[in-house]
Amino acid sequence: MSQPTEVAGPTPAQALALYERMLLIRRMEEKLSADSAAGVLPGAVHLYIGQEAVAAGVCMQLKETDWITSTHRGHGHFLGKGGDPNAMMAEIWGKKTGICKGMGGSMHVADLTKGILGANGIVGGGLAISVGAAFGEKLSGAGHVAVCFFGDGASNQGVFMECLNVSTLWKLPLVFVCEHNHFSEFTRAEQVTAGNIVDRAKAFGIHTAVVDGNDVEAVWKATGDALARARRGEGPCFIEAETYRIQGHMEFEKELLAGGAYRNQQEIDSWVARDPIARWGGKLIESGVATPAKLEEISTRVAGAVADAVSFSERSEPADPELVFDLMFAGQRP
Amino acid sequence: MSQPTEVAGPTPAQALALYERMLLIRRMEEKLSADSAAGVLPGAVHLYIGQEAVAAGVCMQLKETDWITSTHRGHGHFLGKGGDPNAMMAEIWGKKTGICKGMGGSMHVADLTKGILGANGIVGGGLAISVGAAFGEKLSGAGHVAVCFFGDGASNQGVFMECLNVSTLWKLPLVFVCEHNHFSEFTRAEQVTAGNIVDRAKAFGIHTAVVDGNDVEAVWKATGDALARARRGEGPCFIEAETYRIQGHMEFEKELLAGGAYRNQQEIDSWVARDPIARWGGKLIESGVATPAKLEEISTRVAGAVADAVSFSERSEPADPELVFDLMFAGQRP
Amino acid sequence: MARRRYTQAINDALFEEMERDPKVIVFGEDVELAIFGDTRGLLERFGPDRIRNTPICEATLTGMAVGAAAAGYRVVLHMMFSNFLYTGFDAIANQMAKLRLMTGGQLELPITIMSGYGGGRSNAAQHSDTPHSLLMNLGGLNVAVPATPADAKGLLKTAIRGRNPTFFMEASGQGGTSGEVPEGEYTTPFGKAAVVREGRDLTIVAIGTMLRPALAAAKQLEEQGISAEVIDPRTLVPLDEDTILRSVAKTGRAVVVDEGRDRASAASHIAAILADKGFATLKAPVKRVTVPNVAMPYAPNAEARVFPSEEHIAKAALSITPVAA
Amino acid sequence: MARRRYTQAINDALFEEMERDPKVIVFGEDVELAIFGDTRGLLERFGPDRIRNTPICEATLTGMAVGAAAAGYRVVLHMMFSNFLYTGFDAIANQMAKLRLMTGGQLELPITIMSGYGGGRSNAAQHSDTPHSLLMNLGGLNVAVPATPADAKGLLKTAIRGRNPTFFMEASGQGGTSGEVPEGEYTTPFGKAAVVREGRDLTIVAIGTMLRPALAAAKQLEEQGISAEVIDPRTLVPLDEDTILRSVAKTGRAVVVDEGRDRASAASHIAAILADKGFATLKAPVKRVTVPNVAMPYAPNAEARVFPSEEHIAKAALSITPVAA
Ligand SMILES: Cc1ncc(C[n+]2csc(CCOP(=O)(O)OP(=O)(O)O)c2C)c(N)n1
Ligand SMILES: Cc1ncc(C[n+]2csc(CCOP(=O)(O)OP(=O)(O)O)c2C)c(N)n1
Ligand SMILES: [Mg+2]
Ligand SMILES: [Mg+2]
Repeated sequence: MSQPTEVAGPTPAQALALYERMLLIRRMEEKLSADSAAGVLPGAVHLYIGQEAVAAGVCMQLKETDWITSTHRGHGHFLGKGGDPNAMMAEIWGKKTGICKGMGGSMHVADLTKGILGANGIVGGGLAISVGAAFGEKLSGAGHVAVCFFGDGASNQGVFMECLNVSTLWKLPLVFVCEHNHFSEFTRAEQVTAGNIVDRAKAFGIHTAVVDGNDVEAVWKATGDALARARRGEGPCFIEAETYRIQGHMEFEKELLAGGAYRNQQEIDSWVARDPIARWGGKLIESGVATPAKLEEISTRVAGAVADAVSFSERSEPADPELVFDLMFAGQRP
Repeated sequence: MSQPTEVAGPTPAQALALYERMLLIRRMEEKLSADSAAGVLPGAVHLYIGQEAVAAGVCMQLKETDWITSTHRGHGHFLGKGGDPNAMMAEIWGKKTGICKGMGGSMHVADLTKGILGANGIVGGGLAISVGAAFGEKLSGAGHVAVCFFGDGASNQGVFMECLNVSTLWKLPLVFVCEHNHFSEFTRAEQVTAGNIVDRAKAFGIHTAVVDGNDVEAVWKATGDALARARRGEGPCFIEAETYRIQGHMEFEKELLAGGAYRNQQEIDSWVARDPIARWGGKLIESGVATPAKLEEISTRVAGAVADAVSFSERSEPADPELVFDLMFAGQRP
Repeated sequence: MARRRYTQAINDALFEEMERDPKVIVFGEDVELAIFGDTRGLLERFGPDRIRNTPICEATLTGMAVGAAAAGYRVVLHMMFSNFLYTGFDAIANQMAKLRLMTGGQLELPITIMSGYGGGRSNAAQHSDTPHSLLMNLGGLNVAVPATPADAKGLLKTAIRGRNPTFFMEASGQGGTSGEVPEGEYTTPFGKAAVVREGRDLTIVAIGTMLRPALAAAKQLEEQGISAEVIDPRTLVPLDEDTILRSVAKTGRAVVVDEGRDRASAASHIAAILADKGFATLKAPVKRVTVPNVAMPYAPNAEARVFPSEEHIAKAALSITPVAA
Repeated sequence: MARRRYTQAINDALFEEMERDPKVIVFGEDVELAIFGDTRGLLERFGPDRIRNTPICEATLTGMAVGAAAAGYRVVLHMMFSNFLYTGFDAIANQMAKLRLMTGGQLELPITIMSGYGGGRSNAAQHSDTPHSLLMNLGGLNVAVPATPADAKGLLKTAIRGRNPTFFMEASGQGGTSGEVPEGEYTTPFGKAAVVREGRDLTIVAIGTMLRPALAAAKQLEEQGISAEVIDPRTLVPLDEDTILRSVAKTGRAVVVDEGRDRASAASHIAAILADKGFATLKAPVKRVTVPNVAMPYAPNAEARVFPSEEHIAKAALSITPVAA
């Protein structure tokens, strides 16, 4: 492979933006967690809490015209790529003003105007879609890149290897981002994933990087390098970010598992101690990029954004059921 | 991985048996090629001519109780594993006495009593079936092994990676045999296959071997080593055998391609010069294992076997159409 | 009789069949902790050889079921949500449904594939499909659609003991509903519909999840002086055409209720049978109450708009039944 | 009018549409040398950016079509034999058919998927399926089933210019059959059936490959004094119910002919529509002539036994038509 690009760390402004973006994701989901517990959400939510550094670190390196595909755990990617919190909250509440008019819900939030091809309820479902988008961008030569987020569990889907093959052959501007959070649902990665996921990508001779997914700067830098290579026409790159899912696979899982356990509190605590947001906040203060007061100000602004999203959703009308018949096809009734 | 087993080469008797098996496959298919050209076969045939050393070298290391799964190019695997030439010929001719009663044809020849789970018309279709069979054998602990034959083209199907993952995790007694004959249909491997196929298996940390697929002894030895590992409970192995398809992807392809070409005669000739049967025959004479007369005798016996298969098929009744309704389900009408 | 929840009845069947036959094995994604509850406790009782979590790789799982069956096991493959059947569809459609014929009857495939289907809980488009008709069309597959705990247990036991691939379609939305389950050992035969409610004026054929709203609709109709017979086919392949035809021969009217999308649905097939073999006895159009040809939307009000309900069924029934009937 | 073979007509449509719109791209396995002949010559004319061989990975190809469409291309994906649609079924059923609704209409999917279907040439079970009804049931997909060279060209052009995913089902067995194709530019609209032959006594609805035997059967019936109207739906989604209902309103009798397996087939859906909206006009049972619920066998005589033929169609017609009609 070619030599790595020297990737600059985030500027102070970018560093603060990363912090704010991570915090926005966190606070939005804390609200959703509460709503879920209160039983006011129509459907299930899979929360991203603890993994924010990956979405923020990757997406804030992207242009609005770059594409991402996401997963069932997609709120972080949606907000990370600049999706509107109001429209996301309204979607999850099943409102007409939702980003998908209430037709998709938590597992399908998408905003094509922002390059967000959508969360996806099919594990591995985003992979091939991102390859297709990258192929399109390669053909049009506009220099846009596609990024595919997927989990350690999804890396066991054969489409992962198929997509590595096609994108390598065709030198597509594509970055695979595998978020290794140690679980697929209630199964530990070791039980279902042989060897190291990164080696599956190495087998195709593409550039790979393994980073601490709870270190937003590390993610940011690895992404910068990968994007530079992709935009230079060198083909796809693969990034594996190690992180941890703090919440359950889905909210309400305790009730569903009826006491069944798949991890212990100690393990969870050890990862809470590595919280990416607190860590980054600490680093910002240490390095003098921010004062505690500055972070407080950000936190207040984020709280405001969440409050706005909530009241926007509350004020919004429920979805329009008749739209179902207009939206299945373009210009055609189902 | 553990150290290789010292695998003995074939005994003189085995060496002659390998030669005879390869020749049987060759002569049977030469007959099928003629039949196809004469337009007397109901369906299409995908011939194995040039690859016989792989089927013979692998299958003659197997017990009748071991399993194989095959491909659309399955005559060699069927005969290699001890399938009955008469029943195979009759099947391809669409006769009631065919191994599948005429219901399957060339692409589906199978004989469960011989551990032949069947040729398969779906590229990559045999992979997961062999994993399931190996899982069953692992559970019953009888020490039987499953072998999966597939092509370079099939190695681009995601199920290949999925099967590597499951079989490695579960330490299944399974041998992957990839026959790299340089083409998927009319497409060169380089155009559709990134990197080296063997590296995809290495990514899972299993034992791998790359052998000259036109050298029956090399195939035999690599298989012996792989089987010993599998029977020792070390899990799956992967063998890549480089070979070449002398005939077209399917008989009649010239007519179908209307003059379109995907390889030149020179390339074909260079591989004809490496013909596995002629090579092995030469080696047998050199090493004094056989005299020209002995090989002549084998050739006569094989010719007799083919003649028998032909007259058996000719004497056989056509398939019984009513059987279709009995065979879809066990003990149930469709 | 004992009161069991639908999920418990399925769990009971799995325990009993695994006790009964050591060749019965279960695998699938997250079957060990069992978020649906149906496979709960099996790991503790039978150990990891007989029930095991797999990686997420549906395309391989369905093919493995074929291979393990060939190697002599009775395979129970849990595919979680029926939308994931599509991910593993190749081996279902190209291998499982065809191999017995292709091999001239050599290969026997005692495979049971469990998967939850249906909407109604805002799981959105990728977790709400009802794929019955796709499976019916493939030819070599049995399709069981238990509507009650008793049938869930009895049909699952029949499937596991059977000699052919069977799709055991779990009514996702009704895992918690209770019903009477016979004490002791029993199985429910395939191809025998249940006349759940007798009636004179019209026949309502209700598939799986649709039995409940159909019975509620029948009550409603009763109050309007219409006597509805309600039939639960219990299996779609094999299908008990006789019971359905006999009922319609009596009532002359039929409404077929199915949670599948309307086009080429199980409902359309049953309607087609009535239009052919039952034609002479029909007094009115055969109505279908199905999901219109749309994906399941997320918002509860939008989902309710397309989900077949008691009201839809009653309305369809009234449209073909003279109230003076 | 010019005489073209079915495959040539498809090839002509691809050339014309790729000339017309630079956003039209074609990919699939072995599309460059094109063993079917339908994509032949495109590489030489348009180069590897616009037509390209892919690896064998159907699960990815169908997903790629979605992504490339999202990125602004009009995708033509060639899937060779329709059995391989099953291999790529996940993105077809879970993404392509649902994404537009799921995204609230944000995502437009101008995708045409070409694939050959049907039996009759001893290709055996894994290369002979007719999956129309599965695609019809998924909801968000158009299904075009051209029976003639003229319609093959016109419907393909409509599909490529369209805004929704369309499955263009090629009659594998009829690539060589010739027919008159209009000179110059034209498209064939979706949802408009063709009354291929007018008649008074019964209506034969024949899908795709079945048009030919249906017309032959109509001739046979003529000689017995029975006047059969033959209708070719041309697209199954959208389906021109009106033309079919109007014809049956006139004839009172219908036979639906479909190469799909019978259970939950396109034929059963059309029969169900007649049993509902057409009931008042029906004078006789609605007959279906389909492949029985089996996989396609290899041996020619066995395949002939289950393949819908002129004789089957004529027999079905006679069974519901008084010869004195
Ligand atoms: C094709 C498919 N199979 C199974 C599921 C059920 N499922 C939802 S999430 C999940 C685990 C995914 O694990 P991973 O990819 O690591 O993502 P994570 O949940 O850890 O973010 C599974 C099995 C699904 N949604 N889609
Ligand atoms: C799922 C599937 N996709 C496509 C095909 C069509 N097809 C038949 S053989 C073949 C090429 C296979 O190449 P390889 O695996 O290398 O085997 P070989 O023909 O070289 O022996 C293809 C694409 C198929 N039969 N099944
Ligand atoms: Mg994970
Ligand atoms: Mg090959």
